[in-house]
Amino acid sequence: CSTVQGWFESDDEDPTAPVKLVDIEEKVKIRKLWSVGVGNGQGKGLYKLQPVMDGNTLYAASAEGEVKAIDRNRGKTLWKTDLDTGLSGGVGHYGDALFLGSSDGFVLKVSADSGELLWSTRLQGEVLAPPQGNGNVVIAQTYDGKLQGLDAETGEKLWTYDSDVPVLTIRGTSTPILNGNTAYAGFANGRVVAFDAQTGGVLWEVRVAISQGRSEIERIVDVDGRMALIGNELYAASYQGRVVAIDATAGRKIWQKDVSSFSGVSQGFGNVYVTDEDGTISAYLRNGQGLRWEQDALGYRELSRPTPVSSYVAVVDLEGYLHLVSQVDGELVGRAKAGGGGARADMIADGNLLYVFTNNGNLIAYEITARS
Amino acid sequence: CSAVGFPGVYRIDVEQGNIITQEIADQLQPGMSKRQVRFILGTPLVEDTFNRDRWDYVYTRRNGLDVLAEERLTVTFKDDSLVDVSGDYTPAAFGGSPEAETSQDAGAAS
Amino acid sequence: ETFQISDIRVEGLQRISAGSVFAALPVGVGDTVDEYAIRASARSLFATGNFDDIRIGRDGNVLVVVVAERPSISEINIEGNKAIETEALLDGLKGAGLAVGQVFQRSTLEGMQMELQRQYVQQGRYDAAIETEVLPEPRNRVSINIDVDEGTVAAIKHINVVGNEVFSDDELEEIFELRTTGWLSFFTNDDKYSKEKLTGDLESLTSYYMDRGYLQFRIDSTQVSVSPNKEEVYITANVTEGDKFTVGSVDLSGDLVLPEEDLRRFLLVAEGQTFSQQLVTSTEEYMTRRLGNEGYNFAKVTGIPEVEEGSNVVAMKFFVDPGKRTYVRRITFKGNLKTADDVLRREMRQMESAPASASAIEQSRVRLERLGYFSRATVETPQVPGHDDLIDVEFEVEEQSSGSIGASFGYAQDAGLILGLNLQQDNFMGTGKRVGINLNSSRYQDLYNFSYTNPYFTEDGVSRGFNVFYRSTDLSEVNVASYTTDTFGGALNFGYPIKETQRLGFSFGLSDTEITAGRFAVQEIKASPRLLDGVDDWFESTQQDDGSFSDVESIIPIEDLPFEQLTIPEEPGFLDENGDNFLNWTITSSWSQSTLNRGRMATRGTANSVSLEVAMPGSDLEFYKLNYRGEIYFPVTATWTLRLRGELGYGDGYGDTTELPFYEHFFAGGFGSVRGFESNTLGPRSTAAELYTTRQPVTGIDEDGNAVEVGGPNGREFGYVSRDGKLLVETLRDDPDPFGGNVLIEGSAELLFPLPFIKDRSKLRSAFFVDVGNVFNTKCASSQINCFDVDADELRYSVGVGVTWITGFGPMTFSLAKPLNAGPEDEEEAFQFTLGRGF
Amino acid sequence: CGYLFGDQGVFRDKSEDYKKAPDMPVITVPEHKDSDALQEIYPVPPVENALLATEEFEVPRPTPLAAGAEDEIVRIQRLGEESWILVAEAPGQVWPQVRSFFASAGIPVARVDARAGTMETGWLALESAAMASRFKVRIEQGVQRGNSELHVLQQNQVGDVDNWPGSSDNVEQESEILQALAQYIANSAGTAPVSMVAEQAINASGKISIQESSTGESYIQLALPFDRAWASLGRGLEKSTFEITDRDRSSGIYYATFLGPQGEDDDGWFDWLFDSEEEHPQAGQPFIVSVKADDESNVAIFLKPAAEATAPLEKRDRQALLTLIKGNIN
Amino acid sequence: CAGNDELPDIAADTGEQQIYEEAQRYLRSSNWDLAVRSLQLLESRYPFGKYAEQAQLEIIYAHYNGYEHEAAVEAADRFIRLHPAHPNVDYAYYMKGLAAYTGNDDIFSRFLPTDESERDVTQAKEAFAEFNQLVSRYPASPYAPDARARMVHLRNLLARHEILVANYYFRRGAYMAATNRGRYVVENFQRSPAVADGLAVMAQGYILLGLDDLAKDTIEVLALNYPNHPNIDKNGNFKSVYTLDGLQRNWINKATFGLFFPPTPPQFDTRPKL
Repeated sequence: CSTVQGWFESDDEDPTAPVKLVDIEEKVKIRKLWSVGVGNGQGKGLYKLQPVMDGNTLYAASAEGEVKAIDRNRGKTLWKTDLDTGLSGGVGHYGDALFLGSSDGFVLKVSADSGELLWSTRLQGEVLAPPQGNGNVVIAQTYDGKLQGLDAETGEKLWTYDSDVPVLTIRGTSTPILNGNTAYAGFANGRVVAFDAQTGGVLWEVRVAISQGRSEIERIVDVDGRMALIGNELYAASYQGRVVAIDATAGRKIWQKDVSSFSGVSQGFGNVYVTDEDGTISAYLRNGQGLRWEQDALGYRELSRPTPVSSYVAVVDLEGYLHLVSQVDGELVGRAKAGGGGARADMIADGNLLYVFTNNGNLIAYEITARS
Repeated sequence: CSAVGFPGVYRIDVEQGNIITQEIADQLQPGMSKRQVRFILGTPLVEDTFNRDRWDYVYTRRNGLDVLAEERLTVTFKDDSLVDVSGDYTPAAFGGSPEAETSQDAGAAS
Repeated sequence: ETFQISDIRVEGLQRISAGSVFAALPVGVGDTVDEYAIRASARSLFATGNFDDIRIGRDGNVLVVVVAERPSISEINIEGNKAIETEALLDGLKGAGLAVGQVFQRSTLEGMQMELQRQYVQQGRYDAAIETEVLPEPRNRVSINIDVDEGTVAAIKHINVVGNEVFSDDELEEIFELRTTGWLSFFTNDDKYSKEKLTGDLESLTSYYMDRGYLQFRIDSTQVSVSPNKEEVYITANVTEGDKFTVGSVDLSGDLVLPEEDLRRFLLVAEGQTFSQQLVTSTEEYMTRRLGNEGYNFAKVTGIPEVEEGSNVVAMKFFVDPGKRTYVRRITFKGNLKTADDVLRREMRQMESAPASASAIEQSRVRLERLGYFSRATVETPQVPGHDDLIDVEFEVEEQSSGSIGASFGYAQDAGLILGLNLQQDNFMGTGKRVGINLNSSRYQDLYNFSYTNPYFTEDGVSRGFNVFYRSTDLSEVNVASYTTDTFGGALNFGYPIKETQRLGFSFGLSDTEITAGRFAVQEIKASPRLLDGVDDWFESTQQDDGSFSDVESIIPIEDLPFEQLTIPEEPGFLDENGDNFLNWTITSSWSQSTLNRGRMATRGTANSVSLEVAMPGSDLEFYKLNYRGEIYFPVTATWTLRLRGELGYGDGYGDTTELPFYEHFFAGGFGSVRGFESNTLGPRSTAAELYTTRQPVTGIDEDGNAVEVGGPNGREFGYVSRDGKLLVETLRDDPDPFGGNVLIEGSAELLFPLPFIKDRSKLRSAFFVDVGNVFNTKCASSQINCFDVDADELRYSVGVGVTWITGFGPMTFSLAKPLNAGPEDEEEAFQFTLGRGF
Repeated sequence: CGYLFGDQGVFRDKSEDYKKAPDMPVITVPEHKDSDALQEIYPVPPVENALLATEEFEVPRPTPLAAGAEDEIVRIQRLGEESWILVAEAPGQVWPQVRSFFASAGIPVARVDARAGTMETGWLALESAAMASRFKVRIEQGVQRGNSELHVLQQNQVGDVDNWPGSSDNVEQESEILQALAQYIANSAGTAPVSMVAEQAINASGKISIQESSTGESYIQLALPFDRAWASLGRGLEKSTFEITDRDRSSGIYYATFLGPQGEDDDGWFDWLFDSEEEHPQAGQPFIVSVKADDESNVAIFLKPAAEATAPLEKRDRQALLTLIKGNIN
Repeated sequence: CAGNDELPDIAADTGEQQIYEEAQRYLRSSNWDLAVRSLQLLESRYPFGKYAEQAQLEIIYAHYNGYEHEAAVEAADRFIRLHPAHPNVDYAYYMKGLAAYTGNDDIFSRFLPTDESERDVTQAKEAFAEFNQLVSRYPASPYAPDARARMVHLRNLLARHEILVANYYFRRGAYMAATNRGRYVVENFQRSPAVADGLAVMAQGYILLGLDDLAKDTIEVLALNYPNHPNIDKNGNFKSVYTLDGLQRNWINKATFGLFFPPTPPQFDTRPKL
C-alpha cells in the first residue's frame, strides 16, 4: 500500500520550502504615504519593469504598455500614456527622455514631459532591462545576450556586442550601467564587460563565475541582478557563483566571495549588500575585509535586491512582505505588507523615503522613521 | 482458345528481365570491360553459373499465355573485354543495321 | 634492479578467477622485469576495475601480487521515485555499469547520481535531488540505498515570439505543441518543457512561414530560461520573417525519363502562386513516386527556389535525377509463422527478376493487409550490396488469428446463449484456404454448416468452393411470426477477378425447405379462421338471453360439419397457396468491389457488392432476391473517420409464385441494421390467427337422449361452438409478431473517433452513429398492421454510440442508441450487446 | 492408428527427421565450364565424432560440475603400501602452499620444476634418523576436476644418490612428512594464493569423464593405472549405494546390486538423477561392472545388467548410474 | 497490501544446499517455473556459492522445457558472458541453438503435417547461426554431433524453400524468376540435396526463356551429377514438363471453363519420402 500513502504525505521537509515568518520586535515605523496603480504591473513574462526617479517625478511603466509620470510628494499622476505595445524593459531615463524596451524587441524613446513616442528601433531579442542613455548614445541589453548601442537622437543602430549564451539561463538580464562614456554590463555567461559607449569597443572583461557541474541546471552562472557602481568600484553578483568587487577603470578583480544571487547587489554604509538564493542577506565590507554580518531568518523567501534606505536595508519577499534590517548588524527591525504578489522591481530610496513597485502594478511610497 | 476459364478473367501482366533500348545498346563499343558494360546496360538478370563470360539481357511481358513483348540481347566477353553483342538491338559497332527492326510487339492471338 | 620471473603468485583472491588476473598481467613467467614493468602491471591490474588495492613484491624470483578485491554490489534499493518506475531507473543504472553482482567503484557512484539526475532533467524536473548511501555488507559486499526527491516538473509559464509582424503571437502559439499551463495541461502535459518538443515546434514554425511564401524566414536564436525557484520555464524565439515571395516561373530539368507533360501533371507549384514549401515537397514526392512506378526506385526530384535579385519573385527549378532503372532481385517474407509462402506470394503484383515498380510493391502490401490474415504488413526495399540497380523486397507481416479452432461461446440478446463449435478458419493450416465447420445452436436456431473455399484455385485468383448446411429455426422464440423452418442444402460457388479490385461470383445451390406452421401461425402464413387439429367434433349451443349457452343438444363429428358453417377466409395464407415443402435450386450471381485498406476494421476505401439470387423455374417456388450492400470511409481528420454504410433489398415471386416467400423476407432492426430497435422487429407485423372457438360442453345428451357428462370418462372433450349457423371465431390476443417484408432500405452514418487511451486501433473501434431504415412489403395483406408500401417517412431513425472490441473470442460489440421516430408498433431497445458476432 | 501417427502416417512425428538430413558432395562441373560461382553461404563445419545417438532425442541436462559431497578439503588415501594426499583444490593453488610449507618448516628447497610439478629438498638430517635423507614432492591433478594429489618420495643418503628410487627408502619418514604437509595445507585453506605456472602447467580438468562407445553405449573413461582404478572403483561403488556381492579382480568384474536411495531423509547430492520420488526403477537390480585396461595408465568401466536382472536398463538410467559412480571415484 | 502469491517464501536463512535440493525436486517433477524461481533465488542469495554456476545452467534447461524460449536464450547469454572459459559453456551455446531451432513451435507442431520450408525461414537462419557458434568453437563438445546434424537439416530446409518458390513462379509464368531461384540454390547451397532440383529448374527455365545453349550446359551438369533425376531420361536428355502454351487440359476441364479436374501443375521436388 506504499504507493497509496505516497500520494498524500506532503513533501516531507522539502529543504527549499520558504521559511515561515516569525514575529519580530518592531524597532521602526513604516508609514505608507501614497500608492498609485500603474496598469497590470509586471504581466506574465516574469518581467522586471522598474520605476525611475528624476527629481520630484517618478516614471513607471507596466507590461501592457501604460507609462505614468507621478509627482513624488503626493503621488499625483502628472501624465499617463498608453504605448500600444507590450513592455518588457524599462524605465530608463536621461535628461528629458525615457527609454523603454518592448516585448516585441523594439527600443522606444519617449519624451519625459508628455510621454509622446519619439522613435522606436527594432532589435533582435527581447529587451528585459531598462535601456540607459547619456545624451548621445542609448545602450540596450537584449535577452539573446547582445548589447546594442543606438544613436540617442535618431535611434539608429551604432554598434552591437554579442556574448555567447549558455543553453539554460535564469529569466531576465542584468541592467547595464552608463557612466559618462563607459558602459558596464553583466551577461548570462557569468562575465562583466566594460565598453566605450560611443564605439562599442570592449575596454575590459572580468569573469565573475565559472560554470561547473554536469547538468544544465548546475552550469547556470547568470549575472542578472543590478550592479552597483560607486566611484571606481563596481560590484556585481552572479547566480551560483560569486559577488565580486572590480576596479572599474583597470577591470581588475579586487575581492570576491562565493554567493548565488539573482536579484542584484547594492552598497551603503561601507558595506556591499547581496541576497543569496537561499534567502540569507549578507553584508560584505567594501574594503574586502570580509563579512560584516549575515541575516538568514528569511530562508528561501526569494528576496528582492537589498536597497539601503536611511540606516536600514529593505528587501521584499515572495509574499510581498517588506522587511527592514539594520545596516549595522543586520537585525530584523521592521516589517510591512506591500502585497501585490511580491515586488521583483528594484526599489528606489531617497533619504527615508522608499518607493516599491509591486508585481501587480502598485507604486507605493513609504516613509521610514525610527520608533522612539 | 487459351482462356483458362470464364471470359474476361482479369490477369496481371507478368514482366521479366532487363529493359534495353536501341539507344542504350548503341553505346556499346567492342573491348569494353565488364564494369563499363554493366554501367551502360545495368546488371544482367540472367548471368549463368557455368558461363560467366556471357550475359543475357532478356525482356518478356506476358498476360496469361499471350506474349505482349519479347526482346533479347546477348553480350559475350573474352577475359574481361567485350567481344560480341547479338540479339534484337545489335549496336552499329557490332554490325547491327542503324535502325534495327522494332521488337515484335504484336501479341500472339489470344 | 631487474630479475627474471620464475613464477607469479597471486594472493587475496576471493571471487575473481586467477585466470583473469594472469591474463591482465602484461608480464609472464620467464620475463625479466624492472621497476617500470612492475608499475605497469600494477596499473593494468588496476584498470580491470576489480581491485581496490594492488601491491606487487618479490619473493626471490617469484613475483608476488597481493590484491584486495573491490566489494560487489549485493542490492540496490530506490525510494521516493514516483514519476519514473524503479525498473526504468535500474535499467538506466545497468547502462552506467551499476547492477547487482557488479563490482562497486566510487566513480560509478557519481556516474549513477549523474545518470539519475539526467533522467529527471530530461523530464523537465530541474530541481530533483538525489542522495545515495553505501552500506557495507558481510563477505566484502555493499548495498546501496538511493533516496530521490523528484521535485516538481517545471511548467512553461510564457512563450514569446519576437520579430513576428505578419502573424500575431496567438496565431503562432497555435502551431506550438508546447503550451503555457492551461486547464487541460494536467492531462495532456503540454506545458512540460522538453528539448525535442521545442525543436519540433521550431521546425513547424519555420514550415508554417515557408508554406505561406516567406522563403527567407529564419529563426535567429531561441532562449530557454527558468525562474529562480526552477518551477517555471520561459521560452523566447527571435525570428526574422523576410519578405513574401511569389512563384515566377516553373521548369523541369535533368533526365525526365517520361514525357514532360506526364510529369508536369504532378506540378502543384504554378506561376503567380504564393511560394509554399509544402507544395514543393509534395510535388517532389509525387514525381518521385511516379518515377518509382516506372521502375526508377532510386529516383530523386529536388525543387530549388532561386530568388531573382531585388524582387519578391522566385524561379522554381525541379531537377529530376531518375538514377538507374532498378530491378527486383528477390522477394522475401518474414513473420509468416503459420501462413505458407505461396499464400503471400500470390498476392504479389511485383515479380522477381523484373523491373521494380513502387506502385506494384505498395499494391502488394495493401493486398496482404486486405487478406485479413495479418494485423499489419510492412515492406522495405534495401539495395542489394554491390549492385546499384538491384533491390530486394522484404515484407514483414504480423499474423493474427483469422478464425479459431474450438468451441466458441457467444451471447446475443436476440439469440440468447449461442453455443457452438466452429472452425471458421480463413487461413486453414496456413494454406490460405477458407474452411468453415460451424455447429451453432442458440435459442432460436440450430445451424450445422460445412464450407470450403479455395480463393486461389488458379494463380489468377479464380476461386472455387462449396458448402453444405442444415438449419432449423424456430422463429417464434425471437419475436417473429411463430413457425419453424427446417432447411438443408448445399451450393457450389465460383468467383474470379475482373479488375484489380472487382470480382464476379456465381453459386449454384440446391435447398429443401420445410415449413411447419405452429398452431397459432399467423394469417399470412396459414389462412384464418381455421380448424384446430385435435378437435374433431362440434355442437350447437344457443346463447340464452342471460348470456349463458343452452345445453348441448348433440355432438356431431367434424367431418359432417356443413360447409357453410365455416367463414371463408378472405385471403389464403402462403402455405395454403404453395404447400409447406419446397425444393428449390437457385443461381446466385454477384459483383463485388473492395478497396478497403484492411481486412477487418478498415479505415479507408470503399466496398460495394450487388447480388441477385434467383430460384430457378422448375423449383417449387420461383422468386428472386436482389441485394445491394455498400460502405465507404472518408478520413475527416488524422484520427477521425466518417463511415457511410447502406443496404437495399428487394424480392418478389415470379411465374406462379405470387410473392416473396415469407421465410425469405428481409428483416430490420438491431445490430448490423437500425440499432435502438429490438432486432428483426421493424416493418410489417403479422396478423394474429383467428381460430374457431372451442369450448367444453357442460352437459350433453347421449344418443339415447339422457344427460351425460360430455367428455367421456377420461377427460373433457372439446368441441367447436357455433351460433346461428356459423362457427364462432375468436382471435388470439398475443401481440402481432414482426413478419418482415420484401423490400429493405437501410443505412447508417458512423463517425469513428479514437478513444483517448487506446493505442492499437486495429483492435478497438468506437463510433457515434445515425442509423436509418425499415422493411416494407409491396403486397401488404389488408389486415396487416405496420405494413406499408415503400414510403420514405416510414423510415425509422436512431442515433447513438457503439464500441467494437476484437477479443480472443471474436468481436464483442455493444451500443447505446435512442430511436428518434419509433412507430407505435416498434419495440425499442436502448442498450444492445453481443459477444461473438461483429456488426 | 498407425495410419495417422505411424511413421508414414499423416501426423508423423517429424522431430527426428533432422538426423537423416543428407550431406551431399559438391557437384562436378565439366572442365570447359566455369565453376567459380559455386559456394556455400551456409557452410557446416566438421565435428570430431559425427556419430549420432540413435534413440529418440531428449533435451540433455547440464552435467554436474564438481562432485565431492565430502566437506573436508584434505584427506590422505592409501592403496597397499602407497599413500598420498588428496586436496580439493586445483594444483595451481596447492603448489604455493607446498612451497610455504617447506619455507615455514625451514627445510631448504634444492630444485623446483613447476612444469613437471615436482619440488626436491636438500639433504637434511632428521633427529631420529641415522643418516641424512631428502624428499621429493610431486603434485599432479586429482581424479575429479579441481582436485589435486600430492605424492612424497623419501631417499636416504646412501648408495646411488643421484637419481631417485622407485619408492621411499624409509616409509615412516615419508608418512611423517606426508602428515605434516597435509595438516599444513588443511589449515591454510581459504584465501590460498594461486601460482600461475602451476595453474597453467597442470591442467586441472580431471582424469575421469563419461564417453560414448561406437555402439552408442556410454562408459566411464578413467586415466589411472588398473590397480589404482580397481581400488577406487570399489570404494566409488559403495559410496554410490551399490552393494558389492562378489568381485573377480583378474577378469576385472565387480558383481553389485544397486540399492538406490535408502530413503535417508536429506536426499543425496545425486538424487536429481532418479526421476520418480518413489522406489528407483533400478533399485535392487544386479549389475556387472567391468574394468578393462586400455593401456597401462587408462581404464574403461562398463556397466551391464546382470543375467538375472528383471528391469531393462534404458539409456537414461545407464547414463544416470554411470554419472553417480563417476562422481564418487576419486 | 496483499502479499503476492509468490513461491512459498523459503525462510531467509535456508542454506545454499537446501535451496538447490528444492530446485532439483521441482526440476525432477517438471515444475519448470517453480524450479526457475528457486534457482534464481539461489543465484541472487549466493551469487558466488559453489552451486551458482550449476544453477545458471539449470535455469536455461528449465526455461527451455517450459517453452519460454526467449528466457532460455537470455539465461544462456548471461552464462556465456559471465563464464566465457567455463568447461560447460558449450552447453549454453547448444541450448541457445535449440531454443532458436524450436522457435515458437508448440507441443503439437512436431506432429502437424505443415512443411517448415514453406513457412518463415528467418527462424531457421537464426538457429543455424547459433548452432554454428557451438560447432565451430567446440567441435569436441558432446553436443556438437547433434548440433551439426541439425545444421545440415536447416541448410537443406533453406535450399528447399528456394525450390518451392521456383515452383510457384513456374505456375505463375514468371520463368526468369524461377530460373534465378534455381540458380541461387545451385550457386549457394552446394552439398544440399536440393541442388539437383535447382539444376532441373534452371534447365527448364532456360528452355522456356529460349536460351537453349545455356539450357544445354545445365542439362549436361545435371545428367553428369544426378543421372537418375526424374527429369533426365535414360539417354541423358531433359524431359521438359512445362511448355510455353500452358498445361494440357482434359476436355472436361475445358468444357467447365477450367473449373473441374484441373491438370495438376508439375513440381520439382525430389525429396525422398522419409
